[in-house]
Amino acid sequence: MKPSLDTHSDMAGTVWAAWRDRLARLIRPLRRLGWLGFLLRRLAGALPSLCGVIVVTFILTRALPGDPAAYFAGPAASQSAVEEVRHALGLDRSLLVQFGLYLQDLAHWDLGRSVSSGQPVASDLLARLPASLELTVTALLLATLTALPLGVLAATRPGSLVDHLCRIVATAGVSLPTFFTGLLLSFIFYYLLGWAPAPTGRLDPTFEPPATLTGFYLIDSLLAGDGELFFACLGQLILPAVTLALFVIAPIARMTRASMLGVLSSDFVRTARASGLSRPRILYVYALRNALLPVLTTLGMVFSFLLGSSILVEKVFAWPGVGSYALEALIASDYAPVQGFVLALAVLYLLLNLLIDIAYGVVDPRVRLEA
Amino acid sequence: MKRRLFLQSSSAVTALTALPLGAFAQADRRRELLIVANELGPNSLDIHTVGANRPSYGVSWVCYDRLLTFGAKRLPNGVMSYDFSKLEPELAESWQVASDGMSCTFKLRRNARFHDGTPVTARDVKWSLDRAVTVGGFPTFQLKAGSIEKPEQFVVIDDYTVRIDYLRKDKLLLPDLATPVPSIFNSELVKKHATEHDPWALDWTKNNVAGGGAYRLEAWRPGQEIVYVRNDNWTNGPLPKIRRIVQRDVPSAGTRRALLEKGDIDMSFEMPPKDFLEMAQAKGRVKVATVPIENALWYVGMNVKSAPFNNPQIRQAVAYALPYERIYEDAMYRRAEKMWGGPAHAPDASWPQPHPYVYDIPKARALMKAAGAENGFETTLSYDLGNATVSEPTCILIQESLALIGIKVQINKVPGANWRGALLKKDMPLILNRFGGWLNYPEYFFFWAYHGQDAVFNTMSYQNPAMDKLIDASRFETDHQRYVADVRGFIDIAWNDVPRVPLAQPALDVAMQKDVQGYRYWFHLQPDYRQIFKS
Amino acid sequence: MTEHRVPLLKVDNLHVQFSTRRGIARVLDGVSFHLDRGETLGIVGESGSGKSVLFLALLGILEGNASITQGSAQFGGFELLRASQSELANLRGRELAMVFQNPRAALNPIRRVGQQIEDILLRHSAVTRSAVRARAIDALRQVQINDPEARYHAYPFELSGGQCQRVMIAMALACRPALLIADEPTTGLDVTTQAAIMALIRDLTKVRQMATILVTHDLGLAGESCDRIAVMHAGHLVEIAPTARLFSAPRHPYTAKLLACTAYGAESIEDLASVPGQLPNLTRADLPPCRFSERCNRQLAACALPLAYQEIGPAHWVACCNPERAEEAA
Amino acid sequence: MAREHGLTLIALVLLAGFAVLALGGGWLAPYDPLATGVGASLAPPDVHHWFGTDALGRDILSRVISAARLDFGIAIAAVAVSFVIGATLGCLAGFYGGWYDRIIGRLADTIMAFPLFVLAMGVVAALGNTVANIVIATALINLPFYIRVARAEVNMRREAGYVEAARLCGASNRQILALHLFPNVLPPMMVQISLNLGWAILNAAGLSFIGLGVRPPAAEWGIMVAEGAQLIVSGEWWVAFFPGLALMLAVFAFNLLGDGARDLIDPRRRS
Repeated sequence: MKPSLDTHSDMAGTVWAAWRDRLARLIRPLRRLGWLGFLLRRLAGALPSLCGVIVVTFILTRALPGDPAAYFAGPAASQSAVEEVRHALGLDRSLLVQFGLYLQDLAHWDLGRSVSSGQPVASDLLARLPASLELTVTALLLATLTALPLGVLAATRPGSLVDHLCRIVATAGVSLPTFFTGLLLSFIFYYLLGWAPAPTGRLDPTFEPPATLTGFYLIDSLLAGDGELFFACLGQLILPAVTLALFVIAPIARMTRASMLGVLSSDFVRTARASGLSRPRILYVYALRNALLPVLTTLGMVFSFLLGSSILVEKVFAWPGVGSYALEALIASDYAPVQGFVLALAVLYLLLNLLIDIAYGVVDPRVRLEA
Repeated sequence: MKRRLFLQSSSAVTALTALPLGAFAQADRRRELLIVANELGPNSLDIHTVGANRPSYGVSWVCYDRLLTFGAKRLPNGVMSYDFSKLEPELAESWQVASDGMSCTFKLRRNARFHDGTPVTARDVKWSLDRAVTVGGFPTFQLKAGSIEKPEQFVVIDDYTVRIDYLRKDKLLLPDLATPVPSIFNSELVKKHATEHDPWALDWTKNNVAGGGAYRLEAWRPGQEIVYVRNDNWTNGPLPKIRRIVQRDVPSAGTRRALLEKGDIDMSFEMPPKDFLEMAQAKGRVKVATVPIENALWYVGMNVKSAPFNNPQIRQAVAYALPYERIYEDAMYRRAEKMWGGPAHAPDASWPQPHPYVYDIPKARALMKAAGAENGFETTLSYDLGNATVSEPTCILIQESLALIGIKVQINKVPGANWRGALLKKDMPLILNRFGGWLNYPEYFFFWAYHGQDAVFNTMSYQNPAMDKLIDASRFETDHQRYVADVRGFIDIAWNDVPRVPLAQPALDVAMQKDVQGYRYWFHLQPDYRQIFKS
Repeated sequence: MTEHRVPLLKVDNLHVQFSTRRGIARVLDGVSFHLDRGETLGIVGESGSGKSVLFLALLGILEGNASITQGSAQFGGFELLRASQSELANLRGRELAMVFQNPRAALNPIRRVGQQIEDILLRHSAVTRSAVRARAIDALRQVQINDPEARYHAYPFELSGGQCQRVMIAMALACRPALLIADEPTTGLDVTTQAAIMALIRDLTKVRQMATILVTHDLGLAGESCDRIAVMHAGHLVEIAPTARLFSAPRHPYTAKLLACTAYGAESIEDLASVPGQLPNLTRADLPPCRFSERCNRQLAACALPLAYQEIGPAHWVACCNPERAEEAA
Repeated sequence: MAREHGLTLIALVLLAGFAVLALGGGWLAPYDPLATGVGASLAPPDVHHWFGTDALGRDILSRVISAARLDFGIAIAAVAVSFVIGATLGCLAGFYGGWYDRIIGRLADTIMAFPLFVLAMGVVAALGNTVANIVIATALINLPFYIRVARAEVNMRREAGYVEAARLCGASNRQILALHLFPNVLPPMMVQISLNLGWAILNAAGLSFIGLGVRPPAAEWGIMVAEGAQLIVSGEWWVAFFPGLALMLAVFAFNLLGDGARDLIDPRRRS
């Protein structure tokens, strides 16, 4: 009876496998489309949010107190001159008409013109975005490179002194207001110790910025083959990047720790241990790669956090990024840059989430192949 | 001319001999480089454009020339200042007021060139003045103050001669030509960029310099920095010593101070008064040049249109209840001139001069009682967030002090750019503000700040026909005696009615490295790099 | 006759405890047994009876909060419990291999199955990188996976549960270990696949003359495959006997109840409602010496004395002072 | 284990201290926190003024103490608002699904698509910088977290046996939500609340730093740090340091507490 059962099941297995294979061959191209379709669906899913952002931004900026017309009309303008400017700017139309005009402009990639810099917002943002991205991405890298080992260390020794130390350090980091950290760091490392360069933005005034290829000074200076310039840029970048990184180490480390703990107690890690695989292999090839999945999601959150707090850090370090740009505009009730900034960041955030989805797919074949 | 030739050849010699000595060349280059950090950079390269901010005036000042400029004098404290009483040639080699006093003819320099090499002609002058009086907004307003109003006033005689016809005999006309507004543009170059919608090519000049000034624009990264490089062909004045200027935007004042003290920047204009005081006292490597800003005042304004400040007794009570001394000490750190405790009547026509009120709470209480407001009232004190370093402590001190006479004050900070709109509405009952005029005459100040025309700077909506009459009379009064009488008259009215209570005359502080020389104060408060050099 | 041979595995008086939030749990308490080469031993018991812990302890892969307090475990003359982690790691997968329940979860979800086999081969045998792939495919072929070349590239989620278990077996047997511990290898699989997997394990171990320990809830399954069966309850090994004898003459009341229930057709121990009560809380301070006593209807005063093993038949040991009489069960 | 509780205990002690300051601030403060000139201006810490004085001669210790009430008030009010609204919306979305879920989910997504601090900035700038508006802005940006937590918990349990049982016993949807599902939302919410309290304080301080915070002369830690920020360079470190320290400790305590709570609740930790 037993052998017959065996052959039966094997026959079933063979038939099933054959079907699977045939099916697999059939849907392979579809799968590739599925991958793409998955991304498209993700994009489409983000569209309502984008619409929401556009509406909210419009309402928010129109609700800002202050009168751009008065600002444009100049210091000595009379009330009637202001009204003329208001009419010229279309600010006397109904909100709905203004919203329509706004959408029309958006469709032409026209984000309006900034009062305070005098430039089209789109070009201002393009000129400043690389500065912000260079800062936030460096901070994110820095934070991730610190937090991952910390989290792994804490997870492999849960409840140990190392674990608690990691937690205290990381929690202290997230408890410091970034502007306070920034001021403190620049006071200590620039003013007292003189180790860091002056907090005057992306580059010491005695240097010429590298020719713009990517807009990232670090990359551009390397492409230009100018080592001195590279280190000058790096020097300027370190303090603000550390300030930002300190703030987000905690969430990444916490998530790494929790995720690692979960994975380390999972069945397949037990299998790996039972198979006598070496500890580093278990930890890094088996556990960490699996543990990275939720960490990736956290990274998306953290990036949004970084973008928010980069505003304060940019202010402290005179960093010419979009954050300080938006801040100045907000204080000045300059609608267009605030609007453009928020939109740009929302789009950036959506793109980043897409990137994370792709990364997810790279790490996790289930996402890649089952999509 | 000879001196400049010498300078040029000597710098050529140093350049040649210095070639093998890298370190020396480096030091030399550093000496010709000026690094400036300010809170805010320009938002336009052209003062005529709508919404151009103050730093943009500075760009116009060094990248463009005017027909005339002012001479210089040394102030009692040793700082150099422009001299309002002395007009000097810039683009105009000479000028002559007609015998009837109703026009003035200007002879242009024949060797003057724009940055692109085009000669500066009378047509450029006319085009530029036409533009300034036509584009509207601030430039047009400013020229109107000197009775420069219509294109017909500017007549081209020949390539190098231009005449300005007067509408009335206005003593402000010639000084007005030396302000940054009537800068002379390379008209042919600008016209190439004119469009139907933009006949004066404001969009183009906003981002491009079309002048012939002592400095060319090397780079402008709005919100980050502006870099000037010397125009070596400039001949409308002594050639500047500084070859390259990097002016960075560094929003944090603390950072600017640290940069100065570390020697990483050469100069900074904007800093909290406390920092200037400490740097001036420290006698370290940084020096501070301080000049009281002409024709400018910090003041508390009360809206006279509505209760409770429509009652002059209440306004006087407030004037007696302001803690002048403490504001001067703790908010302004003495970087200002005291403007209180003067005689009851204006002794002369100088301006600004101290008002007669002092801090006297019993007297203030008595006045409140006399006004029937001994139980006090509630009100809101507004200030411009852009001036927060001084305004906020001042407001807190005022709040505390007014509480003593029963006035409960809420402090309301208004974000920078909203401030102008808020002023325009004229509905804030109590404000702390600062106002100054470029042209240094009392009637100029009063015309904007007290005249019943109700300009935006008459923030109190004050209207008094008697005062208007005196102001108007003094503007065109040629007899000195009568002029002084008019001025003393309107000052006395201002002291008696106190729609605004001056607190102090602010000072312009500039902090710079010890080796930076030749700083000169200008009424527009922007740096003039042309006179600066390093020792 | 067993006394004359040196057993492959000899576990003696093993004690393991867990420190938990609620206190110390003595999850294994004096467990002793032995296993000969080529022999198949079944270990049966309810969930939480300590069967899995027993083998995790032997392999040295207990969780951090567990500790071995007493005992010894000789494996081919080598003391497992006092070996260093690296010595143990060298043994695991090479000499002692384990197959777990729930094969899908027990395989790394984001690593191709071929690579997972290769990882073990590369770790334990002197195989070269170029040859390892062929060995991995060969291992897959030996567990009768169709089209092993293609399956080599598959991820666990792309395979059926049975296929995953075959992969697990391939991994366990890749280095030809002397002992295979199969921990509930058929849980979570459908009935036909269960039978196929059991047959596969039986065939492969028989061919290679490997010793096998089958950990299971399923008395029936153990009965079909094993030479001897050990019954565990709450950290005690309560009875061990050759399969036929255990089925025909169970002596421990717990075993007897289990068998009685199985006779009524319950599929596994988990389905048994008729063994009264449940496993005692092992963190209790007042745990009786016989941990079954509170569920037992044959309780005597002697049950309060320390637990003692008695050999009541050939190779038949029981830990009870009032064992069932042999006739009763028959 | 003991160490872990030790940390949570430290956090609780810290928070209790702050609570005492917040409740008894007026009685504990040695000076009137708003009175100028109670000491020399910018005097370093000494026996009379333990934390020194600020530029207007106000006692920093008194101001730090009185700020506790305002900061905690803002944080607690903001968190309470977002908890009540967020939990309600989240429960509705999780329980009814469908359009409720779609609309509420989109709302949360839209809020999350902004960098949150930027949104708070915009709201305060638009509505004006009053304490109430800071509370609203802070509550708004925290809202999505509560919505998501509540939604997930309710969604997971809405088919649970005891819910079915309650339904069979004739309980209305509202009763099921309130009595059977909502209590399950509370434990994970506690973690969120604790973390968010810290975050709300940071947020209010950040707004103050850029000039959008509470009005002067009210004492608030963020404003005090901002005021002191420009004095660090000239060596008057105490003006920014003490309020910064208080701010950090308060946020630190809330974060530690939140972490401790999470470890108690997270089943992964129990394994």
